[in-house]
Amino acid sequence: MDLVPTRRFVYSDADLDQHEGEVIEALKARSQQPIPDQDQWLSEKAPEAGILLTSVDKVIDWARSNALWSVVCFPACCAFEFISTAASRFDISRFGMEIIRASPRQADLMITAGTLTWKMAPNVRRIYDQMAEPKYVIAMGACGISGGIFQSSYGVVPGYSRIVPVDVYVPGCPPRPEALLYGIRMLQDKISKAKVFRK
Amino acid sequence: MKLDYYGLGIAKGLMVTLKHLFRRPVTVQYPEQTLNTSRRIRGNELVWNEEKCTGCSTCAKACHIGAISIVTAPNPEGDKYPVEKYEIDTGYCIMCGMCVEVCPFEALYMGAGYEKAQYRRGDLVQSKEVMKYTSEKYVSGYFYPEFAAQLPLQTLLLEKITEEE
Amino acid sequence: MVMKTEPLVLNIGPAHPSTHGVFRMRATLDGEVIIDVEPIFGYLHRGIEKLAEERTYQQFIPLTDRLDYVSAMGNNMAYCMAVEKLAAIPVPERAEYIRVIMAELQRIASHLIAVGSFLNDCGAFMTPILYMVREREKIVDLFEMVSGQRLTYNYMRFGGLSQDVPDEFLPALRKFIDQMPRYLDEYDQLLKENEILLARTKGVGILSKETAINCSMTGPMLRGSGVPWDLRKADPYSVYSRFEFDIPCGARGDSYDRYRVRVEEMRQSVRIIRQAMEQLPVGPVRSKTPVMLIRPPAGEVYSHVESPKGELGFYLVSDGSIAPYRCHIRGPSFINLTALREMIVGWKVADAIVIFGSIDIVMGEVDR
Amino acid sequence: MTRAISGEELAAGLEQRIPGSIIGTSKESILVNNQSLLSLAAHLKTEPGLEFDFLSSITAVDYYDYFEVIYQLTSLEHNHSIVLKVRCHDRENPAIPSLVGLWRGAELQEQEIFDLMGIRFEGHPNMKRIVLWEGFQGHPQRRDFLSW
Repeated sequence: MDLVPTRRFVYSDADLDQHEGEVIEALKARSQQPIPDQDQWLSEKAPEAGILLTSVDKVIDWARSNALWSVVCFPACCAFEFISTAASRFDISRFGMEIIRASPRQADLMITAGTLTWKMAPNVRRIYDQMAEPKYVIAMGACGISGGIFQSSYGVVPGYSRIVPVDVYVPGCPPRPEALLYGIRMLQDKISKAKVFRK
Repeated sequence: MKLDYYGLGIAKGLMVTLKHLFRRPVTVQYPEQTLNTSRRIRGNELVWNEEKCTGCSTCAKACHIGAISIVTAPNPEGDKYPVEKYEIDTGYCIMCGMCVEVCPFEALYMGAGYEKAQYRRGDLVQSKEVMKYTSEKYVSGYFYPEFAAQLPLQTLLLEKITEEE
Repeated sequence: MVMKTEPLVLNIGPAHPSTHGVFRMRATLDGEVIIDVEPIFGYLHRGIEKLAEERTYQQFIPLTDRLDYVSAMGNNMAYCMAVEKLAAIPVPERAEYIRVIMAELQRIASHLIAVGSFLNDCGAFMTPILYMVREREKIVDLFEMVSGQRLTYNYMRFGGLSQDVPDEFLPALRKFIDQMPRYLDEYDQLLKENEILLARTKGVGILSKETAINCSMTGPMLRGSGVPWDLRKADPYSVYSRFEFDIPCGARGDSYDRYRVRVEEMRQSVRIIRQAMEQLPVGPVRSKTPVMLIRPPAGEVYSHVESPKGELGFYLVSDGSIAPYRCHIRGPSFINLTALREMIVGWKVADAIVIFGSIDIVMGEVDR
Repeated sequence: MTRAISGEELAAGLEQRIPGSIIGTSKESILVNNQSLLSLAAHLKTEPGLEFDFLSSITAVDYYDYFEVIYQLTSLEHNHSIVLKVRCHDRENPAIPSLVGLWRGAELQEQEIFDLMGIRFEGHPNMKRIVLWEGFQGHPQRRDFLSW
């Protein structure tokens, strides 16, 4: 008996490129407005809750904020400041986040180190979607916040907030490692204020 | 047979590791200790001298991305425009220092602060009240050697590791 | 019985830890052997060449920092040299020497990252790069001292430098170049005869001399294949003709040779810096050029320098206005990828990562 | 020091070998006829004494009336260089012969020019968009492209 390969799931390169282009255009059309910051609750007064729930909240928040594992999402220049932060001089592992995960399933923090282009945007969105809840995003550097100097370019997404919701904005181009660490500590503060059990 | 080489590579590697055990640590315990930054640091803020500024907008023209927005009122007599609004969006600013370099009246300086992270995008815009120059403000010596001379020397990894704040 | 297999298409990247940024390879595998590979770029295409047309000549300097962000000083220098050639701006002697010192320091920093991440790809996960980044921090400290930023320096201007180096710079630099050869020796001791490294890199990814020249490879890639072509010697720019240094060359053109060339180049850079410090004259560091706007005469110019990755060229067309009419950047990392297929085809996936690491690309320059 | 061969000097010799190939010359460059680009480039590559074995860069410039493609050639052997220029007047469907057969280094650069400037290189093995995605409207390096 001859086995004839059906080639049902084998696509030509042209098909793949075509599909990629369609995905990019669709995402571009969808994300013309930035996603609003989801932190109105930060300024709100804490709702009343029982002692039990409050202490459980505290424990969970403590655990979450002290083991932030970052996912690999380093498109451009800021990656080198991130490497400096992770290396021995500024040593990110003092904050319980020395593990930089290549797999988004094992990570809960995305540090967006670098310019995002429309071609890369679907991949970043997919990485974000694959991350396990609860997940956080730090927009690092001017390109991550608003597109920076490249915001007028034809290929650049003006800020990660078009694609993913951002928790903390760290300005700088690139931010110093201390500035990034400060941003990470701000995120930890934010997490420790969060109410896990909300009405 | 390469018996005489057996394990020599590992021993060599471990020797290097062993040497490092006796070296000084390089880590900065950041929130408790801070490094002295460069005297010319370009931090994430600008410092604006209201007395010297004439509202000529040279800084806004030099900016690539229009991060500086400036609104002045007309002033028929005198050679200064009163500045009504002076804002910088640090979300756009790349700290290239061009605005400081071109200011003809020496009214704009780089700031030295870098801990400027925010929860909200809108908070990144610095108004003129925040940027106003006072003599207590820690101003960087970028293009201003007279400021640089007053600042502490930069901590180098080459020399000493960290300095207590 | 003859087993027949269908080729499998494996997509590597763009978000993959060993692709050094957002590079993507579409590899076709036969079993575990790569039979075809197609590089796909553009995940960091920011349109820098187009942005140059919307900016004045001065305002483009910060953008060059973000091209090859591991060697920002070298890019600054290349662009400033191109504009100086176009507009015939003189550069004071002291500025030239400081430029050379900065470019060579940057070469060391860039090669440290290249070697560190190459070893990372070879399987020594994180350990070598931690050492290399620590040495790089010392250079970054020096750059911060002169320019105020850690990664994007924006230090050079047309007709010299933005500011003279501070007084404390030269003693610190002397201390650094006294230390650096010791550290290089230490890494050599650790890695030069390391059996695992030799097994993974010797004879892997051979690029012959003829292919290297035909594929327009430059920098350590070309020299690793045994062609002693270095623009600092072949077409001396700035004040490089006044220094003595050697061009390290490989013999076989494999990944190990390219790694060795980079390590040897770091030693030569230390040698150049030492000579430049001895000869450093006093004087102004910036000739009389306008701070804001220059209007070069209409014309075109191609100027190239030897960046850590290879020949970095700027092709500028001026129409006499304040902004370039056209700015083309010959990015060495981009063109060095031409020979990727030659080198990778026939090797296994694990070797492909090593070979790819030995090319040393920076995506900011590949896509621009 | 790399010696930049004067365009006039070189063109005189070339005109005898391949008649009608040179349209114009300047101090640094020679402007080549579209049709004879391939034969002239092959001649430059192989002729003893010239041997331009290294193609360092290819650029295209949009001058509204025509596109100009610029080849920077270097000889590693003799350490001299020359600039070749080719013009292409058709704005709707510009095409130029590809030099990939002679210098493999042209492959990615020609592809990039096709993507960003819209000039088709005939004979190129893989003429498709390289840095932008399929379906992108326009060619951004052209002067009349507006990004917003």
